[in-house]
Amino acid sequence: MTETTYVQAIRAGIWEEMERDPNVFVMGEDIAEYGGAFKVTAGMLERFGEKRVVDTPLSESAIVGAGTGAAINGLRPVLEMQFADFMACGFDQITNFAAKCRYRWGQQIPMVIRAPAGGNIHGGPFHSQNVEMPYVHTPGLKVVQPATAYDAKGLLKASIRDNDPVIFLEHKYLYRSVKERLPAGDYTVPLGKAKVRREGNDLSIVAYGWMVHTALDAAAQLAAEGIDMEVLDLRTLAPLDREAVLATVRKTNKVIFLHEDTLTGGLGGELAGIVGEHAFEYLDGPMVRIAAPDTPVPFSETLEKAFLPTVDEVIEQARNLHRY
Amino acid sequence: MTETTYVQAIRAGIWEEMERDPNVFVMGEDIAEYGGAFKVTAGMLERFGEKRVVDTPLSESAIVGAGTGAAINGLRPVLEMQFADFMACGFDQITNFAAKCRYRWGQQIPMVIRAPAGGNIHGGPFHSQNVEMPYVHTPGLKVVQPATAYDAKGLLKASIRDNDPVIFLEHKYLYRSVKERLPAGDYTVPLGKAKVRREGNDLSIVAYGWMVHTALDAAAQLAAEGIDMEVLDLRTLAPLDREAVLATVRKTNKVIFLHEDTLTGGLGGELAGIVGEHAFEYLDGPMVRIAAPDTPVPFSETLEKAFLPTVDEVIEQARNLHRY
Amino acid sequence: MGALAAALPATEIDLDLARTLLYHMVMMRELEDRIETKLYRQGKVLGGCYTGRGQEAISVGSAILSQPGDWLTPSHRDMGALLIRGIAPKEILAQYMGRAGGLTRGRDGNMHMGCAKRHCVPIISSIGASVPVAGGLALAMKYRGESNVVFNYFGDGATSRGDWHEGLNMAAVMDLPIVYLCNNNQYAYSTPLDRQMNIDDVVERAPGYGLPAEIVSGNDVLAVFKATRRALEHVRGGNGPYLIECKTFRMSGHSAHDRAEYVPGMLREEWSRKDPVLMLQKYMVDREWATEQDFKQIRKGVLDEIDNAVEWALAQPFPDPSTLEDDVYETAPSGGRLRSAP
Amino acid sequence: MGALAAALPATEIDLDLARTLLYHMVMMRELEDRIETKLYRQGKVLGGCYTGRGQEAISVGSAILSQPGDWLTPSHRDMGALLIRGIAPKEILAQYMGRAGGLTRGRDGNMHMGCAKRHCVPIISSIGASVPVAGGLALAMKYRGESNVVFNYFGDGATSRGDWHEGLNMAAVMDLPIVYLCNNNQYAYSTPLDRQMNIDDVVERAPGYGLPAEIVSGNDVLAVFKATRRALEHVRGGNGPYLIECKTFRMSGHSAHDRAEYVPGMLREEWSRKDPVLMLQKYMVDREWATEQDFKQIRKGVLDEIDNAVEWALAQPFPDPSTLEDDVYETAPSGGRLRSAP
Ligand SMILES: Cc1ncc(C[n+]2csc(CCOP(=O)(O)OP(=O)(O)O)c2C)c(N)n1
Ligand SMILES: Cc1ncc(C[n+]2csc(CCOP(=O)(O)OP(=O)(O)O)c2C)c(N)n1
Ligand SMILES: [Mg+2]
Ligand SMILES: [Mg+2]
Repeated sequence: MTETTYVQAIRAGIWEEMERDPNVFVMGEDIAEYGGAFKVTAGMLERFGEKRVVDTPLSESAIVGAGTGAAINGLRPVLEMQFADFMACGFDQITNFAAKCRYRWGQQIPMVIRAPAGGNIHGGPFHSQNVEMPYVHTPGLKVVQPATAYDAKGLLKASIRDNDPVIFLEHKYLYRSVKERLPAGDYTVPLGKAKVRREGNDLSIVAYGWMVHTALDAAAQLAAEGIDMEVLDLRTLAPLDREAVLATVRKTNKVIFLHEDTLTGGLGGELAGIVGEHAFEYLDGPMVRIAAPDTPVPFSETLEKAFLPTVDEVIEQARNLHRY
Repeated sequence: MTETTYVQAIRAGIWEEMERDPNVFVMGEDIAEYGGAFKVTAGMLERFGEKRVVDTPLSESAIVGAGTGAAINGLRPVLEMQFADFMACGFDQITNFAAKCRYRWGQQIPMVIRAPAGGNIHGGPFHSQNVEMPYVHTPGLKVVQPATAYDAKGLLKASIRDNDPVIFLEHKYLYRSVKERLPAGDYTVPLGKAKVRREGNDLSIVAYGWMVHTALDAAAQLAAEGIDMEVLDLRTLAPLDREAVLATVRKTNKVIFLHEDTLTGGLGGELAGIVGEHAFEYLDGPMVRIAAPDTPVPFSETLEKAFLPTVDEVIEQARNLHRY
Repeated sequence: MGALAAALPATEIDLDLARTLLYHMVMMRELEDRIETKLYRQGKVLGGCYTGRGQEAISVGSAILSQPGDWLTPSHRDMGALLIRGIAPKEILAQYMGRAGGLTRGRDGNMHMGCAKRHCVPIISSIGASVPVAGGLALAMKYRGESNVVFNYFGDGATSRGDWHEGLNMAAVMDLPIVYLCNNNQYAYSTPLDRQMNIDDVVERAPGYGLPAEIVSGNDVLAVFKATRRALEHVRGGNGPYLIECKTFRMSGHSAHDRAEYVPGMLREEWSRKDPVLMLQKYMVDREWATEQDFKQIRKGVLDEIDNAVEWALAQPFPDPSTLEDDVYETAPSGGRLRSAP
Repeated sequence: MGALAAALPATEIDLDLARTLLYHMVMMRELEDRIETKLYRQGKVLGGCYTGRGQEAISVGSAILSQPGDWLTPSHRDMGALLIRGIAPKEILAQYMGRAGGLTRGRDGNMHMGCAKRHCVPIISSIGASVPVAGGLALAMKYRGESNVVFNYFGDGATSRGDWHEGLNMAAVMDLPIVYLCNNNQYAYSTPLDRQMNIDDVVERAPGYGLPAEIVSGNDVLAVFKATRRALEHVRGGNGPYLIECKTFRMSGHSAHDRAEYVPGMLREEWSRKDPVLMLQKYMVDREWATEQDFKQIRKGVLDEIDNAVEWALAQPFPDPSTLEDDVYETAPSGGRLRSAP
């Protein structure tokens, strides 16, 4: 059995759902003949035809708006944004319309917006951003970011079957850097459920996306020093699996929140809010946030390296917190 | 001496800056002859002429883009969004371009985007939102929300003189509901500085905008019960006055974060992150967040009342926390 | 009356059609009038209050041609379209009053209403945003090979928005079945046309998308009807979208609080002579299809209906605050209440 | 050469002008070639790598008419405009290599560059976003009563974006001094024109904004020059914006990693016969203004310049990581580092 990369897993997830349900279709820029900027939809045009693999003009707002309209009228669109950064061009459609349909008029919007996000690919200020927070902040939206190939496929399939609009953030650096053997056939990974990636007793780290791997690498090194760090992968960022976050803190009594997104207004704050209110009595040390600094994502290697949270940084902070 | 309302203070602030600096101009929908949806720019067309009081087509993205271009080319635009909710239509221009100019190419963008925000006016899902967080989350932007007429004028004047792009959120409910005597002549209120509105020793509450008044009302009632609550008004939401937040927590050892915005991804989380990391040792109780629930802003009075944080809720939570 | 006709919509102009059109126009006029000049001033209606006074012919003359499977995205001046789709005055009133019995069950207010069952998308407050959404509704029709169409309504102001452009362009490229109905009432809030666009007519934009388009008197309900019929022939035939520009005038402020002093008095006067209800009545009288007496009766019937509807709506409860957090997601997130963590 | 002429720009087509145009086109061609086929493959250039191969005539033939006080917003195919504005090849190379000496000091990469001093707005990566920004630059010119203009460059793909529409419309309404230069290279990434728009020519959109417009061969630098001269006469005269559509073809993939297999071979072949450098050279030879020998020398001079520039750029340091948090705001927020609280 061969291994499947994260990007292949996403492709397979869409493919299987399109086989399963004739109402599922894909739409976006350069996704048909070209197969998409990251080749996620490669081959789909040949298999499913023009009706279900829809190239659009360069119009993010219209893509989202049309996806929402199609969802209202019974289809299950899977939209591709060429880069997550350009979702900003459809921000009003996403946050002001799609997100509110169920609340306003009981209309479900079973729509997935897939968007390649994140850095470490020399993408610079416009092709590296982590855009999750405005959507996490918008009631009515679900936000997902897988860390593994298994989850990428399973979460995407669950997102396509979900009856609420889902922002599905794919990490560009993980596309080809992680792979694993996947079970044959159909499976899904439920939305809204975090997963303990590594059990530990001394302290916890909560992460998602690429940073799960950073956390696991740090945990492996810390283990050699006798520090036993539990790693929680959130997987779904909205709605958050608050119980899982509280459970790990109640277990280890110390916690680090790690994300690639910039610090201020990042998910780390929300997590600190949850823990600081509901597990305060369990805390034996400060809640540590590790995040990118509050700057645009820089391009040059020296700067991008300094910008992105590192394994070493996690190790150092974990040591300090463990010592606390 | 007569009292000046919050909305009059804003109008006076713009007016004085336009008198002072010929590069300051206002631009937006229906702001010239009509004087704007909330009459903030009333009379300016007559005084300053068409060149400096610019009506635009219904094009939020172009308003922001043109403002940014004008700022690059030496002017100091003060843009009006008719409602903060529709800033979503210019989201890409604000977050992807204006915010990053200084970092990318050293270009300052001395621009103010004024936007009437907030609820309690039966505005419903599209005319009541608190939109601060996506902008607080964007490095390069400043975000301001005054709670009083004095601050409204002083912060606006400081924002217009600031050389970075400022999102200036005006609370619609405060427009005509708060007023005070203002000093004659020129004054500014510095950006980035919070203000203790009420000294207290038993616990602290951190708020901004309309909720400052809710906090003060609660504090007054709590005082009668012998609970002495300190009220910190953030005034600037980005960059945050972290020292002031930490100082009040270090003083009272208990803290409530209060905002009208919805809970998840709201500023309360960020504040919890700051305090949980840097004043953990000072905390004698959980950090309490009081916020709107994670729903769109509902229209009907019964629902909107249930949605918005209330004085009673603050009192109850403060009592609990005090007792803790 | 008022229910979505089970049969195919009328296509010939005859007495029956004229009476139907007149009924809906009068209902829209009187219902909005009751809302604006009574209920709003009495404080029974909160929030914004927009009417389509003087523009009734547009939504009525077009929506009457809609078939059950079609979708409509009315603007805030198109109450007639909702009425024709079978939405009852009492539902509209309860909506305006924020009652649980309203179309959004109090979650949204005023004209921000619609109904999935009756294929009306509630107004998207962001002006212009309905245009791409109409594209998606139409795309699904094409996807399934249906012959249905979307009626996408908007004002002149909407044509300045990026979404309008993106939506029209995408629909034109994809040959989607949409009739665009622009109510050009010459103002976007206080902004007159010449501050919105550097052209005389919105139709001048159509060739830029490769779209057929025509101008019609938006105050002449039969002209709107005929233009819509032409458009539908084109659109249902699978030839892609079609734009109708309906020239009209907003015979009110932008909303109830706006005295519209920016409108030259002459302009309002000129248009008051083209009242769409009176125009249709004159047409009927000229053909001896009806008399003043008939019109009085129709109006009386409408007012009675409204009286009953107001009574019903006023008796509706306000939404129960305990429902505040329902329907944000299909299944409430675990962790219970949204206001605070577990 | 290469510096922004202190004097007024040339307006007559003569030997001097032809040589200047040729120099810039050859420099653009060779500099991009060096970046794409050498430095990128050697791993010296990271990130995306876009070139304007085959489209050099557009930026060169137009920007040469810019005056010092004008502003330009070049697209990612318009390196010639930067060169003409006096931005040196070495600065461009250092930019591509992410060095501290580059135009964005390593903060941004590849064509995402510009320079405030030389009035070039760095590319806004969101396609179409430069159009409203051009409006603001122009508004400031009008505000101060200057006779300057903005050169706003974009591709065919940009015309699908809402920002493009909003920007053009607002500029037309406000009579802003802008020359819009559309490089219609028939593709937006992999998407051919007929999937982008339901019209044959971008100029068909101009009447919808009340704008004058013309089509020109984008591979004929003198035709671009003449069209720009006409446009400038209109725009500097205070008559509002003007659109030039330059028909051309992208003689490369969308970016270095794209083999562009979606482009029919015939199309590429057809356009390779219209190479803008060769076309200008032929014009000069026909007039006996220059010989093949002269062209060789020009090219040799350019390659020498590039060699030196590469050497310089490679010697530039990468940005100091300690500068990471500088320049987010004019004054660093109190509380010190942005990575973590005090
Ligand atoms: C994106 C956006 N900006 C601003 C507004 C505020 N607003 C509501 S209606 C309106 C004018 C609309 O004009 P038009 O499209 O001509 O419709 P009309 O009201 O004339 O029927 C404005 C500016 C809005 N709803 N959405
Ligand atoms: C808003 C936005 N969406 C998508 C992209 C990704 N992208 C970069 S260039 C491009 C194609 C642009 O086509 P065109 O405007 O014709 O310019 P060309 O590259 O052909 O010169 C796309 C889709 C982007 N940069 N911005
Ligand atoms: Mg209008
Ligand atoms: Mg192109």
